[in-house]
Amino acid sequence: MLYRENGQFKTSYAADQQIFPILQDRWAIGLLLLAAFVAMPMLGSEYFFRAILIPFLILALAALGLNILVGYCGQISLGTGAFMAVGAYAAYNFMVRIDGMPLIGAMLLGGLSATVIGVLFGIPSLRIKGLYLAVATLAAQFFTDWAFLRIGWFTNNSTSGSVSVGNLSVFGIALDSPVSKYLFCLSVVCVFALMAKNLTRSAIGRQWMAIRDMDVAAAVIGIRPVYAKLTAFAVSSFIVGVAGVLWAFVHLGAWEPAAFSIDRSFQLLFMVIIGGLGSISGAFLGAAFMVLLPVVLDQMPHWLGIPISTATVSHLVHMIFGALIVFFLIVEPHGLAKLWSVGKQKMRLWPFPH
Amino acid sequence: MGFFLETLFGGLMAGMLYSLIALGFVLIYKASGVFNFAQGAMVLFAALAMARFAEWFPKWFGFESLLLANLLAFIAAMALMVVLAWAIERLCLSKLVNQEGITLLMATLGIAYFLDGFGQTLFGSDIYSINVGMPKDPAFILEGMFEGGVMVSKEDLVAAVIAALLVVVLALFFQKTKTGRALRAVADDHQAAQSIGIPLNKIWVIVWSVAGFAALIAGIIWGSKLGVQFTLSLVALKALPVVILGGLTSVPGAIIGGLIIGVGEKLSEIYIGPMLGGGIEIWFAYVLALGFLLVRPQGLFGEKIIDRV
Amino acid sequence: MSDNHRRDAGQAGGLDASGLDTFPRYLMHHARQRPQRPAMREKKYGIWQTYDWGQVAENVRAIACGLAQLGFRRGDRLAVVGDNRPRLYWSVMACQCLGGIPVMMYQDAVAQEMIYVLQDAEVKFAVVEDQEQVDKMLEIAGEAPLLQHVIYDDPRGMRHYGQSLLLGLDALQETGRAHERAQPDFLDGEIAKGAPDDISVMLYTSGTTGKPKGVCQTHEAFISAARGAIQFDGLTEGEDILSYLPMAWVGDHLFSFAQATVAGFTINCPESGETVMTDLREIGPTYYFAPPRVFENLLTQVMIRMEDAGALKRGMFHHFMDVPRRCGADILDGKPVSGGDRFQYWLGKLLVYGPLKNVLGMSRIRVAYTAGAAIGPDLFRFYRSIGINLKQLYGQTETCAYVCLQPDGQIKLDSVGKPAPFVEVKLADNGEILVKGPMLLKAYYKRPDATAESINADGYFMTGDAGYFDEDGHLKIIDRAKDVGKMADGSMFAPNYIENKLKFFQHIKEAVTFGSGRDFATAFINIDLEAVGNWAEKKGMAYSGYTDLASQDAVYALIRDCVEKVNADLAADPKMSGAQIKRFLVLHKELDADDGELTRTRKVRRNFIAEKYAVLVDAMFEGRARQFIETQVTYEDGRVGKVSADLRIEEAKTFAPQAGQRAA
Amino acid sequence: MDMNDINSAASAAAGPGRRFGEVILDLQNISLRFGGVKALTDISFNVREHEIRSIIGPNGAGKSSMLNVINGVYHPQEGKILHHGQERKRLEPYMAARQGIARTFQNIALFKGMSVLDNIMTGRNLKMKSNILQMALYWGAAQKEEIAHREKVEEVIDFLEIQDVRKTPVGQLPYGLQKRVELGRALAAEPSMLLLDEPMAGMNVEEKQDMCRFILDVNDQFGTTIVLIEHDMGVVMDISDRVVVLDYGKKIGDGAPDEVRNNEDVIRAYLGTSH
Amino acid sequence: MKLKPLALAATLVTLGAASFATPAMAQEQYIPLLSYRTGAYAPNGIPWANGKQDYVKYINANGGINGVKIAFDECETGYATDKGVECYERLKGKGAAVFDPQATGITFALTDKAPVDKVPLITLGYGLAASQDGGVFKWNFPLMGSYWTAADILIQHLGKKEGGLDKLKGKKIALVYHDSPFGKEPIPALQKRAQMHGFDLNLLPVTAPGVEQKATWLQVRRDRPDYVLLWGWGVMNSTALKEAVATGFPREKLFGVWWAGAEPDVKDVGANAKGYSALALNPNGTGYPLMQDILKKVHDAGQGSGPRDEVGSVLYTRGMLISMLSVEAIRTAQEKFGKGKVMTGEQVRWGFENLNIDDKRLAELGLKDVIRPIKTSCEDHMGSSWARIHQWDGGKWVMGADWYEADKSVLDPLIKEAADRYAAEKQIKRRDAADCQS
Repeated sequence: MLYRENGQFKTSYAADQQIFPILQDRWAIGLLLLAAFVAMPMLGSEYFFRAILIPFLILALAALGLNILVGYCGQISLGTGAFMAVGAYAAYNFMVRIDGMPLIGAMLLGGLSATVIGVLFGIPSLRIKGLYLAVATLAAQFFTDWAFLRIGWFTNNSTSGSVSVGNLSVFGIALDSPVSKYLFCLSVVCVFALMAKNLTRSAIGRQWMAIRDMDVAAAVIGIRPVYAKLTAFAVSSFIVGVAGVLWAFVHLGAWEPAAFSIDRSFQLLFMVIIGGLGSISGAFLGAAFMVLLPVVLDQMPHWLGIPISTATVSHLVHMIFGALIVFFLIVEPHGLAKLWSVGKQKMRLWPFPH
Repeated sequence: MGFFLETLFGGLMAGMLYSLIALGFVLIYKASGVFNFAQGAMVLFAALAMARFAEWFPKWFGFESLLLANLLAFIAAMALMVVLAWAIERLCLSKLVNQEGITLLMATLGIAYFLDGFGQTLFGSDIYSINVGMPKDPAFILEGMFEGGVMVSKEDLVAAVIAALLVVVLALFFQKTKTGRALRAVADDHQAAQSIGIPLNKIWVIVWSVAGFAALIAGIIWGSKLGVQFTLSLVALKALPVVILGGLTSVPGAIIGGLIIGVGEKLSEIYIGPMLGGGIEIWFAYVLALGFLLVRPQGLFGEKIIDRV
Repeated sequence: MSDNHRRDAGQAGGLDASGLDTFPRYLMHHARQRPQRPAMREKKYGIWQTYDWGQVAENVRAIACGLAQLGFRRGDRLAVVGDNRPRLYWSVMACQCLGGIPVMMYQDAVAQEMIYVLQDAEVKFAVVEDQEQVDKMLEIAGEAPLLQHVIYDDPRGMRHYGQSLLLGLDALQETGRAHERAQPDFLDGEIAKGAPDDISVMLYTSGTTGKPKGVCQTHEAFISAARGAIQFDGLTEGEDILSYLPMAWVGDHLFSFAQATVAGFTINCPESGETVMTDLREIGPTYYFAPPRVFENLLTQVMIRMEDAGALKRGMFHHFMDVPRRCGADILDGKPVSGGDRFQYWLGKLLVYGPLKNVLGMSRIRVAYTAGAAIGPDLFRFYRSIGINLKQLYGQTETCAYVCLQPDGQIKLDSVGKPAPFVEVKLADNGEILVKGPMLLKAYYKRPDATAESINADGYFMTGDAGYFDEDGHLKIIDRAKDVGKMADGSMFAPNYIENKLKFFQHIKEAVTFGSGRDFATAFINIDLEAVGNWAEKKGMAYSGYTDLASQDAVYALIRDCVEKVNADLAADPKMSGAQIKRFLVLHKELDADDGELTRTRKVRRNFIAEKYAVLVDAMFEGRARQFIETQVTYEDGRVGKVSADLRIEEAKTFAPQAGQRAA
Repeated sequence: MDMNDINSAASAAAGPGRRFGEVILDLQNISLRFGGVKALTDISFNVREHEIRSIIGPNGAGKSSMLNVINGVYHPQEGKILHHGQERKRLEPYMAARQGIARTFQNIALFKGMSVLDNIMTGRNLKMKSNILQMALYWGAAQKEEIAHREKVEEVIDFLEIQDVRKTPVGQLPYGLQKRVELGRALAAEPSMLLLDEPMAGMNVEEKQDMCRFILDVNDQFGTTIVLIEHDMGVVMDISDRVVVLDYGKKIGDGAPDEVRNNEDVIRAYLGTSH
Repeated sequence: MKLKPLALAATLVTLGAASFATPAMAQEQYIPLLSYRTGAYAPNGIPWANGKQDYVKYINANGGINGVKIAFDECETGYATDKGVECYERLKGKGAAVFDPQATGITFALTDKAPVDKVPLITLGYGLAASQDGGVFKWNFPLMGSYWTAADILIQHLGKKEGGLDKLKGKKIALVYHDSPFGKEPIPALQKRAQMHGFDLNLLPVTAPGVEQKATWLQVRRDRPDYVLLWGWGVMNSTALKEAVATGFPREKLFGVWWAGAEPDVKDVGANAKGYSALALNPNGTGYPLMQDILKKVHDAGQGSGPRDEVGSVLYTRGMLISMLSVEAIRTAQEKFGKGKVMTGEQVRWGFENLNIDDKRLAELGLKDVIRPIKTSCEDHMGSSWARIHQWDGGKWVMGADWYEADKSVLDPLIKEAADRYAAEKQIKRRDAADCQS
């Protein structure tokens, strides 16, 4: 309805292949970024930053990473929490063991460490497929859960096994206020989202999708399954690892392995599926859904003034949450991103139905 | 040596209990292609129902017999599981026909969330006990051969026997009854099953009911062991390496896989664990399963996958 | 010459002192003035390949020199056949550079049809698009012995074509470039030799009777026409136009070639026939020209697609489509409108008109024209009401499609506007429209007889159309001059005009009117089986077939309604009010080309029908209420049968003449 | 289908541009088993450069298995494969692609989640050299490369006349067009040898004519060697240079179309029964 | 119409974004109550949460703190750290005076946030052991005990049973612990004691949540330790007891931390757990004035947060004590900053730091002989490290007679070292005397 695409013709492939080929979309995304970078810091409350926006951004980043693996390359993983943990603990060690290690450096090194572990646990994917692989990735989950608890070296021999970081700063700017943390996360997420999008629209992205859609045919046109799958694991784990660093450093500040438990893995997989497999925006939509829904459901009775005990509310949240997930899967198995694109397509064709 | 045997027995019996839960996975996967992550939640739900009904019935109806209470609770819980199976089929699965495996898996996770909340809303979230008269104290065998004998937990033994019985019952059900054969037909070929006149949705209700039955039995055994509370739903995680090791589609696989995992993790925990600081059994189970998978990607007893182009 | 209308008396023609008096000079002018501006775009390989004026000029020079090298001389004819491709436009231009005459040919003609033109125009060179056209040329090469070279644009599939006749355009350009390097001044010299009254192009008229005639138009004619139109609508170099109509049609030549070359705006060639709609959406032309049938097809598609929409959306659509019917024309013409309507129109713009224009590819249109046939008032109103400045023009191949244009803000549904700049229009005594101006043809090629027949002694071109000027000075076309008759009382009877009015009703498929020399007019009606059938189904009426349906009372009532509306319309027109239809009948069979009642192009053969159904005609004029008739029909499989019916003849209300109350 | 059309196209194809080169692929005594089932038994035949070589035979004759052996999807238990005179060791499909062998599948094997354009772009995969980091930045070399390959792909799209569906997800296309896209994906790799597994199965006459034209054009314009499996005998006889006939995994005939047509075994096994 | 659910979700989200923080009423002191009534630890979390809530209601029924009533919200964390952080962020904006995170993981996550937000954390009997050191952990108050004091007291008790700490030499003591920060915290204190007294400490981790302990107890059976210390929470405790039964390990040799010594831990095991002992921070039962008063003023008024028979249970009482101490801190703060006023987090922190609940005050509160006096200071944020041991007799917990106090000489160096290390990591300066006065 709002689209006016006449005259937006492309005279070069560069213009045709840009991420948002439609002018109105570019405007919309520009406004969104403006709102996120400028308006939000002025308007948001501390609670909003700390409890909603920052977790949303970080989980969206992790979901983005997972989506590359699951959505683009078709390799189901239930070990995302593990790769986040690897990123977080590795970055922690780089921070405490190397003097003057900058946050961004630690973050990238954390990501790289997650990449190494990710590739390692990705190797079975060359032989194991589908649900078997999904369950096999749980090995990564439980192994890292155990390793970070058990091996004192990882936690710098912290007595409790819980570690914490403080006094974060980026380029000399201290990350002490919620706004600065938010802006840092936002910047990182934007950069990674852009890079992820670039990858998915490049040769490597097509290789992943080819493997996902039909691996034999992909091999026949010269795609090496080993390379495609392992790069997907690598890129995915890298992003997930970075998200882990952010989650631990920026969001929690102090953490224990339980912060990256199997529940986290499931939560992320939910985000990816509810959001939409094989879609960058899906990761964001899914994360928004999964972060906001419980919070909103939690507080619903409070707003409505219904006196229900927290226990009942909590049970109801579980029920509604579960039911909504099933509902969404039934209504649109391809996720919110699909709904979004269908809606957008309808807007573009408005007033026609198709 | 005596200790090794103790560990081995312990592992075998634990494995039998894993099999019990794995069985639920396999039944449903075989018949409907759904990897049912809600199996754990079903175990909890069934156990909660069983525990609370057994607690409530005597109060409501004014009798005191524990046996009667348990019997009635069992029947009521089973009825509840059938209703649940029906509801799952009607409200969820029938609307997700032909979706991809991962979508179905996520849907069952949604069901799991729902059941967790629903069960606790109905039955409470405290710890409840199921008392079906399981013996709690240990027994010692082979005392002549080893000093102090080989300890066997009677409770585990009883549980393992029940689990084995259940497997036999299910095997008979599948082999000897008409419904059972129909279920097998569905497992082999959905279309063929439809063409011989079995309504698929009815089959699914039956399969989920059977899985519910397995869940109830597992719930009773585990519940009597651990007490009935939320954590019961997490025992499903123990069954995952079992199913992938045994093969998603194989009932014998679930049994053998359970035993392998059970023995493997107990032995590893005791003989390798101390070297690594302990607490390794959960990931060891998965790594063990992973190792097997690398040799046979479709699991021990799974059907071989040939890429046809 | 009382009825002589002229818009711009100041100048005799469109040429001025700038020296830009031939198309090649314009091209070179643009190449110097705006070398970087896009001259042409072509959707190819997925994107709009763009050629700026500099590139176009370079390419044209290369083609021209290549042609010269091949032996193309001044006055030689170059046939151009193919879809709208930049390189074909360049070939036209290159030909003009050399003082040659491009002969535009329809690309969908079959080989046998092409022979005539090739022979008639004595074509020596042909530039064709692709293998398909090459095959046709090769097929008929033997019958056109003058044809020396066939140059093709797209080499696909012709790797093994060894014929010496053939040459690729790429190769031609290569030799041309070599030639240009050798003789850098050659082409400029050739361009300098060109004169405004050289023939710039030959366009063949379709020729309703007899063989097609080659209309020779000079540079001056087309440049004048283009300049006039540019001035009239304030066109700039910034316009975009989609070129998808046949290059051999005068409309395309005026809009895509002449106007673009004069104004320096951009023409855009679609990727293929299947992608025109998509390409239209992408380009979003600012200037648009299409025959009514294109607009009609678009509207049909709109309606069909809307039918699939949900009830809410459909309701919204229809509601907002009604709004402009009330006030749209006024808003577009800048007349005062109530606030409520204004708000509704604004809302409609947001919800319906804007998006609709967007999906049709018409968001950016500043000026759109239609011509070539009468456009239905509903159709016309629809486009205008959603905010598209659709206007009508009037012209012929012989007048560079340039006689009358509707000025902005003075749109009437049934007129074709005022005489265009530099054009003089007058009416002959019999109502025939005569025009004079710089855009007139120089001659019919090799047909002095025809030329003399169509241009009278005073230098007026006789259009063959009958019409008159209304009180505002707008020309109204009513019919072919030869068809216009007189009623017994001497007032004008224009059967086509009335029949068209009738046919604009969706329920009426064909109409045949009678009245020449009579006291009143009568009509045969053919109902539209599909439209009336649908209507009947909705009303729950049962019917067994066309004949049955046609005889039903309700259908008669429906048709009478239409007829009376037409009568009301006619009554409002002082010159036409005498020709109101007093009696009509609904024919028991569909008029059919197989029975000789229609031409193959589905035009009514009025005289044949009058003879065949003389009984009925007489019955109508004699005032009978029923008449039995038996007619022969030819079925689709060729069998011949008879149908008979006892037809009812009904009266329709007529109205007293009343000027000035016309429904707009 | 209209044989005249195909014939004329075929004769055009057999024009002056056609020249057969050396034997580039030589299969010697190939046997392939799945478990206990013999799919191919002791089959030998060769393919010459630039020719159109057809494999025919009844259903289950092992035709697709033969193609799968050629491009490494299956590994025969016995026999030798000489490619350009070199004996080939165990070869994975992606390595076959590197050696210039492309193919299409009997049951369309397109990447359902991708657009036509992206599907064909995957065919260019082997020729793309950017590294992951460059792709992530999508700047400079990576973008240039992407555009350069897009140009190539657009030529393929133009060649196959599928411009109007360029950005449509392949899943939404009708069957005939999907087959065309699959051919496009194979062509985008600029293969020296093209294996086509029933490219015309399930097509109507018009679509078959188009497909024939494309195959001949490919063979003609790019000199691509084509190994073809096809059921439509008319097509096979018209466009093939040589035909090999399989039945129950064994070779029962080999030679020019006319020879094969007159081969007793072939008539008995195949032509006599199914046509 | 697939777009409808989208619209639904959008509405939900908009609603969610619309209002997040409605400030508490001006004249009410706001105390957020983090709790978990669902999930793996719900059986333990529920009585705890009810105890906390009932005492707040009791204070309100008594007219508030010098007339200032207490407003509260409960927020469900499910024992998950991220949910806990979300609750904290949501509720702190409403003027929270104090937080009881009710979980070790959440405590760790909030320890860094509390100083920024200026909200004190009360972690009675749990949390970071080092946070007893108020010089570094200005905002943490592990009142009445930490895992280290617990460990220390348990060893003292075992020593006493054996007839002297020196008798522990050569003994084998196994620690069966929840494999998480909660379970790992006591290890340094135990190791120090092991070093001091020469006993063997055998560490046996149990993977959370602790339903799978067969291998652990097989090891116990093989190693036959003299004592087993049980450091569990939730289902781990009852499972451990059941496995002890199943492997025949004598319950009399099994000693739990105070988080493994409540009714839910033994209820399901019943008589089989007879003889099992655990630390007791507080007694159970309702036989003292405060509990009677609560029953009367809260439960009899129909305001009870949970079932009546839960009142007086171990964890209920502990929750009640947490609220009591919070209220006392507010009361103390009011003494300094103005009676009848609403205290800020900073003021309440001062109150926590200057608690002085002596026997007289305990008597006033109706807690005479229920707990020992508590006196905090700038350096000592614990106030009291006394505890007793109680034993399960198959039907109820029976309180032992002896009070033990953790040995400062043993623990203080450990605490100082850990606190200093934390301070170094976080670049926190130890508070000086001036800061202590503030």
